[in-house]
Formats: sequence, C-alpha cells, structure tokens
Amino acid sequence: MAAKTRVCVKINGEQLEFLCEPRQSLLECLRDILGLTGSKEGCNDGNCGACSVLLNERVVNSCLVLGVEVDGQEVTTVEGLADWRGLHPLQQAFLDHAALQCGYCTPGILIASKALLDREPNPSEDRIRTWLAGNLCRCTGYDKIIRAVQDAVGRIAQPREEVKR
Amino acid sequence: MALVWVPSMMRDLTRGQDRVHAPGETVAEVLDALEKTYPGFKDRLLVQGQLAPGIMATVDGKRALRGLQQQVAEESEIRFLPTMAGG
Amino acid sequence: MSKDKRSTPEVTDYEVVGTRPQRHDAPDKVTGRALFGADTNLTGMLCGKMVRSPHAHARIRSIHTARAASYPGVYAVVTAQDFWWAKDRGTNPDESGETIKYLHENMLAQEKVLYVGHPVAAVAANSPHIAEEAAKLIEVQYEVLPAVTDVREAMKPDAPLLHEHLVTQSLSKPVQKPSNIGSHFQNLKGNPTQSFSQADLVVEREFTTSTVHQGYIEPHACTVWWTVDGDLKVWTSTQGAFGMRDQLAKLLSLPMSNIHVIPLEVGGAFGGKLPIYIFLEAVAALLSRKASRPVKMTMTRAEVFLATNPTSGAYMKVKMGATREGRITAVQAELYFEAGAYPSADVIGYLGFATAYMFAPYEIPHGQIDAYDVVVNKPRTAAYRAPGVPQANFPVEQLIDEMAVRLAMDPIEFRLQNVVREGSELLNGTTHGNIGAEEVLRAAQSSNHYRTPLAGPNRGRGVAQGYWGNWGARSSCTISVNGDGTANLVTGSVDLSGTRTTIAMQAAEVLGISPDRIQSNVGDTDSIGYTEMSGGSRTTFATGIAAITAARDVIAQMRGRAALLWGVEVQDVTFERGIFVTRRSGEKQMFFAEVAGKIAETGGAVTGTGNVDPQGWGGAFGMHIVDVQVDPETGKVDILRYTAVQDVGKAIHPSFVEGQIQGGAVQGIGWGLYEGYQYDTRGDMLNPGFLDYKIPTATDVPMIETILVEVPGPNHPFGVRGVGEVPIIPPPAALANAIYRATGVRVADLPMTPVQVLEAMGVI
Amino acid sequence: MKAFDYLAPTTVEDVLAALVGKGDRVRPLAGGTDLIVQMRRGALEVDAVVDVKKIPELNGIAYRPGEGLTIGAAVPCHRIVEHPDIMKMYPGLVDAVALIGGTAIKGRATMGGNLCNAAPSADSIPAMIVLGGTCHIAGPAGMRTMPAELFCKGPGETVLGREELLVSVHFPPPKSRFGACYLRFIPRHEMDIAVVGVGASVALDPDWARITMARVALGAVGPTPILAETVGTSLKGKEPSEASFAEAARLAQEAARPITDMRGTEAQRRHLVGVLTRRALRGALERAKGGRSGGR
Repeated sequence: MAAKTRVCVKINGEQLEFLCEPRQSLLECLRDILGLTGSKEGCNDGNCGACSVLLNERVVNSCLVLGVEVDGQEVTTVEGLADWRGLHPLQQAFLDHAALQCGYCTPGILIASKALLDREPNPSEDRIRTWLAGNLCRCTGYDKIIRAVQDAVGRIAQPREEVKR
Repeated sequence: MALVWVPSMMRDLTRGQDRVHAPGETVAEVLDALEKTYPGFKDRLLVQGQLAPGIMATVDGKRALRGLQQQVAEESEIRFLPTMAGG
Repeated sequence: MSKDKRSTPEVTDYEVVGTRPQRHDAPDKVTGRALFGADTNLTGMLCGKMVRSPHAHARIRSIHTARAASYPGVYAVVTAQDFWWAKDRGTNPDESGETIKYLHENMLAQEKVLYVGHPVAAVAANSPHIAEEAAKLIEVQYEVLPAVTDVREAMKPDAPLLHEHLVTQSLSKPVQKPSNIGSHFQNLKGNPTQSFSQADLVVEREFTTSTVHQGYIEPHACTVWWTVDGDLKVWTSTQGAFGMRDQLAKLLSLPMSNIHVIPLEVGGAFGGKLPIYIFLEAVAALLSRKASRPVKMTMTRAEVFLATNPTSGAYMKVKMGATREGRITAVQAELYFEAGAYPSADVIGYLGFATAYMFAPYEIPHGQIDAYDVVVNKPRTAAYRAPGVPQANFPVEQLIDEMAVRLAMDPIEFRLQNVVREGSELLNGTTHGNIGAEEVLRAAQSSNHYRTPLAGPNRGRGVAQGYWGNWGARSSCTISVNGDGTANLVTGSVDLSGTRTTIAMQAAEVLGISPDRIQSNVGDTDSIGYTEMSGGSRTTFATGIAAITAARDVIAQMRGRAALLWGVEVQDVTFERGIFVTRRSGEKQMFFAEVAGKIAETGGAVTGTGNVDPQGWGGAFGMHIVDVQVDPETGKVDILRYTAVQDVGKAIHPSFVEGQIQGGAVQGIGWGLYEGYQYDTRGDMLNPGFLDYKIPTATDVPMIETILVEVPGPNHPFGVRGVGEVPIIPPPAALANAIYRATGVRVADLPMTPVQVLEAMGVI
Repeated sequence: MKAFDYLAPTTVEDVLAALVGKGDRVRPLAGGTDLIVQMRRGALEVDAVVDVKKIPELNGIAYRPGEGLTIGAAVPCHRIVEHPDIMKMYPGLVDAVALIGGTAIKGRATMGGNLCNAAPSADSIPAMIVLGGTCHIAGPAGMRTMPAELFCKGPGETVLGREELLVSVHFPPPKSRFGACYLRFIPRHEMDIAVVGVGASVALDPDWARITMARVALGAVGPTPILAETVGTSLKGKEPSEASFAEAARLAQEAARPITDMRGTEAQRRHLVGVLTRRALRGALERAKGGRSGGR
C-alpha cells in the first residue's frame, strides 16, 4: 500500500478530511472512503458521465480527477442536491416526468443539468442535448430527461416547496 | 386420435407427412404410439426419457406445462416447438 | 398462446390504472440513496479481480499462482481447479436449458480459452488496486490457436474447431462430424419452392448485423459472503434473484435454502443480466470461502464488453415473393447467428424467437426458415431486448419495403394487405391470438407524422414494424395490510424500470386505495415465493396478475373480517370501489382503512398471497416512422423526426410505457446507425469502451413521439400486454428504408455508419 | 493502476526540478483526461505526476489587442470557450476547443494537454496551426518557442524533451479581414474522436477580392496533424471561389496520408479531407468577411 495523503475538502457544504493514495480517483474516494455511493462508475474513462460531480461548480468526471487534486476545493455530489426543504426542483421534475428508468445515470445527469441551469437560465432543447452529450443514458432515449430539464427551468424560478417523502 | 404436427426435420421418418394421427391419453402415450409406426421418432425429441431441453410440447395451442404427462383429448393437436422464454 | 377467446378486460372504468403516480423508488434514485450492484460495503470486505485471457483461442499450458498468492494484501486465489467438481459434468443441458459444464468453463476456463477476456483465475485482496497488481502476477502459459470470429468463416470445413466434440443438435438424423454449428432448426410451412416459381415479384438479399452489447451503464457487480456456517449471501445486480440462486446452487453444489440472493437495484440490463449465465458470483463465492471474508467483484467497462454476454451478430439470406397485387406468397430465410464461445443455452432461445417472430406481422402461406447457432471466438452471446428479433426483422422489413416500392404501393398499405389477424398461423405452427396488428398499422397511417409530407433534398421517410410475443411465467406477490389502511407489497420481480409502481397500481386498483398507500418492495429469495427473472416483457403482466391475485386474497380475507364485525355471513359482504358493503339487516359500509383498523382485533394479520404462472399472454406489434436527412458528401444520417406506434394492451402507467418505447427505439437506433463490436485479425476486440462502442448520446436523437394503441391483451384482468421488447425491433429497418428513400441505395449491413452509406452510394 | 507520488508545485522552476533526471517516469498532470486514462489502462506507468494547475503561468488567459492571445497550458477548455475575447477574436479556436469531449471533459481537459498528448486526431491542433500558434516551452536551458505545426513528431510524440514543460501557447492578433474555422467529421454528433479534422484560415486583401494568406491543417490523416502547405501556396493571390476551394480540397487530399483503422477507412478519410477542406474554407471566408459566427 502506497503512502497516503491527507485531503481537506468541502463536500456538499461540509468540510471533510480523508486519507487517500494518489492513485485513487475522486470517485473512489467518494464511494469507498466517504461512503457517498450516489456517484456511479460506468466506464472509468470519462465517456459515460455517471460519475459527474461539481468541482468548484464545474461539472467534471470524478473518475478522471485524483482524490489528492481536490484538496482545498469544493465538491458537490448528487447527495448534496436535496436539502431540508426537500428535493431540488430538478429532482422533482425528474420524478414528475418519469425521466429515469434504471436510475444509474440519473445522479450524473442531475449534476450536469444543475450546472447548466445554474449558468443558463433558459437553455434551448439543442443546448440541453449538447450539454448532456457526455452523460449516457441507455434506458430512456433521453426524451423525458430533456423535458424534465426544460420543465425544471420554470420551477427553479419558484420558491422551493416542502416535498413529501 | 390426436393430431401431431411433425417437425419438418423429422419428416424423413414419416415419409414426408407433415401431420400424423396417433392414439394416447398423454403426450407420452402418443409418442409411444408414434414410435411404433415411425421408429426413431422418440429418439429425436427425447433425452433420457424427457423432452430434450430446448423443445416444448404444445397441446391445443397451449404449452404442455406437465410435459410428457400432459393430458391429450381425442381431438387434440400436439406440436413440438423450440422453447421460447426470457428476453 | 393461441386459441384464446378474444377477451375484453374485466374492468374498464379505472381509478388507478392509466394514471401517472410518482414512482416508489424514484426519490431514492434522484438523491443517490438507491443501492446498486457495486454499492454494498461490508466490514472486512475484499475486492476480487479476474485474470483474463489475452488470446481469442488458446490452450492453457499452465497457471502459476504462487507469486500472486503471497503478495501482501492478497487473501485468496482461485482457478478452475477450485471447481474440482465441475470436471465431470456433462454437456447435457439441465432443466434450466443450460449446460452446466459450459457455465463452469465460461466462468473460469479449464483447458482452453475461447475469447479475449475469458477468465482463467481470480484473486481477492484488501483493495482493488492490490487485487489488480496481484492479478498481474499470475503467470499463464498459452498455446495460441487460430481464432475465428465470423460465422461464415466458422462454418467452413477447415475452420478451427472451438469444441472438438461439438456436434450439431437438431431434430433431423443425428450428425457425427464435429463442427462449429451448435444447432440447426427449421420451420417449414407449405411448399415455398413451388410458390416462389409462381410469384410475380421475388426480392432477395444478403444481410449482416454486428455483435452488439446491451450497453447498460452499470457494469456487473456483486458482493458474496460464504459464511463459516455454510450459508451463501449474495448481493447482486441481476434480472432474476431466484434464477441466480438456482444456478449458484448447481454450480456450487449447495442446497437452495442456504443461498440468500438479495437483489440490488439494477443499473440497466436489457437481457444482459439474466441469471442464466453467471460471470462473477460463483467465483466471488469461491474467493469468499477461501478468504473467510465477504468479497466484492465489479467489472470494468472493458470487461463488460469483452467478457459478458453481448447479443449475436448475424449473417442472413432472405427471399420473399409476392403477387402483382401485393399479396405475399412465399418466404425463405437462412439465419446464421453467433453463439459466441459456447453453444447457446436453450433457454436463451433467440433463434426460437427470431424464427417465430420475423415474419409474424404477415399472413404467409408458404415459408421455410433454417436457423443455425454457430460458435465463434467471441464472448458468449445472450439476450438483448427482444432476443434475436431485431436481427431477423432487419432483412424482412427492408424486403417488404422493396416490394412496396417495386409495386408502387404505399408501404403501410402493402403491410395492411398482408396483415395478420387472430387465428393467422405463424411459420412455427402456432397461431396468433387476440392481436392489434391492424390497429397499429391504421394508427400509424393516420398519425400526424405520417400524414405530414416530408420535403427537402436528401431526406427520406422510412417505416418498419416488429412483433414480440411477450411472456408469462411464475411470479409471486404478498400484500400485508397495516392497521392504518396502508399496505406493504412484496414481489420477487427485480425492478428494472418502475415495475414496483406498475405492480402496486394493479393491486391498488383491486384494493380500491391509492397506490401511494402501498409500499412496494422487491423481496429477496428468503422473503417471497419463486419469481422468474424480469425479462421478456413479462413483469407488469405476470407479476401484475400475482399482485391482483394477492389483492383479491386480501379482499376475501377482509370481507371475512367485515362480516365478523357486522355479525353477518361473509357472502353477505361485498366489496366495491374500496368500500365493504353489506345489505343484510340494513345497509352498512366500511372503507378499506376502517376494516384495516380492526384487523388486530378480528384475528390478526391479513396477508394476501398470489403465486401464479399465467398462460395465454398476448403478443404485441409496433410500427415506427422515421424521417432522416443524409449528408450526401459524408454519409452521415441525421434523424429529423421519429414516431413509435405500439399496441400496449393496456398502459398501466402511460409515462412508463412511453419511456419503454422511447428507450427501446433509441437502442434500436444505436443498433441501426452506430453500434458494433470491431475485431482485429487475431480476434481481439478493438473498441471495448464507450468512446468507440458508440451508443446514442442525447445529441443523436430527437424527441421520440409515441402513440399508444390499446387493444386489450387476453388473460389479464386489465388487458396488459408486454411493452418493453417491441420498440427495439423496428428501428434498424425503418432507418434503412428512410436512407433508401433519401439516397436511392439500400444498406444491408448493420450498423449503417457513414462509411457504409458512402460506399453504398458509390461515393467512395 | 500502479502506485505513484503526487507533487503540486507552484512555480515552473519547481516543476522543472521535479522532471530532472526522471526520464519518462515523472509526468506533468494538467486536466488528466488523457493521462489518467492511459495510466489506468496500463499504457503508461509513472513514479510521480506533477500537477501543474497551481502554477500561475500555466493558468492564465491573456489577450491584448496589439499583442495577441496567450493561453496557459493548464487552462481547462471551458475557460477558453467561454472567454469573451477569445469568442470574439478567435472563433476558429473556439470551434476546435468546444469539440474536445463533453461538458465534463471540457471542465477539466486543457488545450495544452491536447497538444502534448499529440494524438493525430486532436481537435485543437489544426486550429492552433492555422491560427499561427506558437508553443512556449520551459526547460533546463530556459525558454524556447516552437510553431504549433512543428510541435508533434508522431502519435504521442512531441518535440518536448523529458525535462521540458509546455507553459503556454501564443496566438498573434488576428489581421484585418482574417477568418479561421475548424470542422471535424465524427459518426455521432458529439463525444467521438475525429475521423478527419480540418482547420482553415484565410486573409483577404483590402478589396475583399483576393486571398492574401491561407492555411489549411489536417487532423487524423497522418501520424501528426499536417499543415498542408501546398494548399496555402495555391490559394495565395486567388479569388475565394468554389473553384479555388475545390483545387485547395484536391491539394489537401494529396497532402493527407490517411490509414484505415477502426474509426474510418483510408478512402473515407481521403474523401472527407476534400469535403471538410471546402467547408472549412467557406467558414473561414465567411468569418474573414465579417460574419464572425460563420462555420458549418
């Protein structure tokens, strides 16, 4: 076992520390060290987007970031989308539009969509599709995902309601 | 007597007939009767006394869930088809 | 499947069925809480890693594991030697239709490796990186043999034999000479040869399709713990927990009751995670036993491509004849499907489906199909959504289009002229039951899409249809009533796409309560009766019937409780729309929740059970319409508009039905335009990753419009048919027909990549 | 993946010190989208990676009207494609950098990494070449520069010595009546590696009638991106017309040295070089004439 490095990072708003080897990806650190298994491994080479997280508010493939690289930075994962008020409007839109089937790509797609809507309040269908091109979904054919993201645009403008469950 | 549809690759045994009649109250009995008339018939369909894996019998259009023990009526039609399940 | 009376559903005025409630498991899946195959973490858990063959075909000379075994952090190493009991197992398939010897050999090679990626050993270590390092220390010496990856090459007399003793299985006179042809079967109806000579028009072409992968985003993953007391606990991502349990019982010679399979959420499967072939679980079990620790095994994406079970590539020759008036007179087809490294398990049955369904939309008086299962040095092939049918449908629907063009007929009109109806006989000798073939064609014809003319250069519109017979099989469900009027429902059906909800909705309809009052769960193999795998478009049909049966059982018991409370006989209590009613000694009513509140004091728990094996399910048709634009300079195909019309029987949850159709259509589009295994001359796969195995991205497809036709299916109380398989069938041919109309050329090989299109157009 | 050490120096000097005497066992790490994949696949084994993202010189974008544009080698693609000056003044560069991977890849991948990875199909390199990019390289002997078209030596091979570091790429200020465009062909609509990529730039005379300068660079049709010099020579002094572009396309096809691999055939690639050269020249011309959005 190679020597471990201490990493201090803010994850989903919480300041955390962990020890990892340089060869461990951010995805491995999230899943295996921190128990945040919401981010998924689909390809481990940056081609599926299931591991998408926000690193300093930018979408990245966490499989292509080393855990040691995030020292001093800020990470948001799917676990950080909902808060005490309930689900994020995107999450609720995904439920309402049945925009998921197996749910495996869903965390990455939610994260990527959030990054888009945080930047561009009213993206076109083409823009959403291009933005999400690196997030593969094999179940839905994308249709309902695109509709859910479009619909979330309107909801984000509204105050977040308390949500059941 | 039950009407049995002869799988096309077994018609060398039935002199080219695509359907034949045979008596019996179960699929097994019908096969026994066919074996007498067309020796070798059972060998093609059975492995160790059971329908070969990959082959199912249908009686009157329904899969014979009891296999060889499935009841056969006087006017029944019996077919042997590749099993189809899954997906 | 045949001779069912044209049925009407028992109820048509629904409260729950046909609505769109929120999915029970969706909050878990949008918040990251849902646990998938790789999400299990147990104390002391080790990571397992396979050692895989770099050769497509080789004899194993020796395996040396000592260096790996002594590597720090390594707890166990296994090879085929550890399956010592597997040696003597014969090649006769067992009742599951699978040859246990092949299953063993595919999991850990014994004497030969038959494809690149074939496992030869495995290690378990205390971190995935250590396991990977240790795996590299296992020394395997191979004698490399010539490899064959193409069915046509594999059938040549001088082709290298994968299995020295493999003889072709068929119903004809037994053959003795070994070959790479695992089986041959035939459907014959009438006299096609004679009928072709009388046809006015005969079209005939050769077609190929590539090996394609189901492409689920979640790689295979499991955690297995063989405890010291001899119990085996298996957490895994599978389409069937019970099938997995039964296969493991056979592979490991354990009693079924000692094996506990806990199905986790499945990150996509599409036939690729059927429990028929086992890749990891049994090996993880051996590692766990040796290490006395739980062992997690996960595949990399490359391993998924190289060494799971993609679906067959095919070589096909198809011929069809018709009269001048457009009536099909005869068909003939030869299908050669890749089995991969071992003959297909019979239960996989894709040749059965392909031959039964390829011509199923058409009334065909004379026909012959010969189908061959051919072993090649590729991973073992298996089901992928409507197994076998997309391949075989591709030629048929292109030839149908070609005939329509040559007879100057509208392609839907031509299909209507030959449409099947109840009682029409398929080429395998079965007859269609209650079907909606004509309804689907008419709905497509009158759709907004089809009625809107397509204008512009290099554009074309194609149509194609497909049929899937659907499935029934065993399902179990229990429903326990709670004192507050809610209920807990458990089934054995792994939920791939929302079936927790579609099943609960059917129970809710019977119970007269809202579906969100039912907590719908997937049980493990200890908590529910045997349930067949989720596949074949069976779950909403068969497990739905189990739930309806369980719900009716609940109502029957609760009528008894109501009778007790009212002091009347049970036959004096009726149940209508969620309310128990008696008219004996004055009308009295109690809501479901009221009776539920009294179950504790009227005899204890109420649990309804449904253990079913429903028969007589109804098949389904789908017709797709696609508009494309082809760049004549690059050969690239852009999809402008897409509509999928399908007979869904009854849509329990229309959003989920639409989702199934959209997802299936886009998989079919991938199959048609982008996807395919590529090999070098040594039999090594060139593209085992999502960069070069190209599944459609969000930018490759438009919105997929859906039109749900509801011709109630037989033998289901609400008229459910299956939905999931049909939509993957038509897209390749629909696209090919659209490309033809845009360019004037026919592409007969899948995928129809830009280079294929340019070559067909004669540009390069 | 084999174990390795991680260093994150904050100066170029410290990076160079870390590289000294290590051969190819120590590698700079920028976005990591190629490097980490190669290491994980076992194609590359290193003793250490040197994270260069904390070094100011490698992380800046500087544009000054008279001087041009300098992009640090570790600047991620998203910053390039969203930079207002670059969008306005160097749309041809945005064409190419926007095509590097999907959103998440662009959040991490760098143009410098794209260059140093030296894939024949790298999208940004033909664009750098036609924009007259110059690579600034730091090494034990100090700084040196290298035109972008000379940077790559073969697949995965560059002029960088084992102890050198790419610091930045500089682009001259665009001349008047100048336009550039990069196009690639892929089977899908996003996410693929280029089957063929073509960058083109043209400058027009003050009468907007003749081409005073043209450059065409080809990707994925040779062991390195190729500057098709005959095309520039042929177009110089000509009217920008379909006829002159057709001749340019023919010369570009001659300059291409395509092979057949899993991503395309030789014939397809040669054909596409012609198609894309014409289209990229049209795009560049449109931008030169002032339609800055130009392109496809």
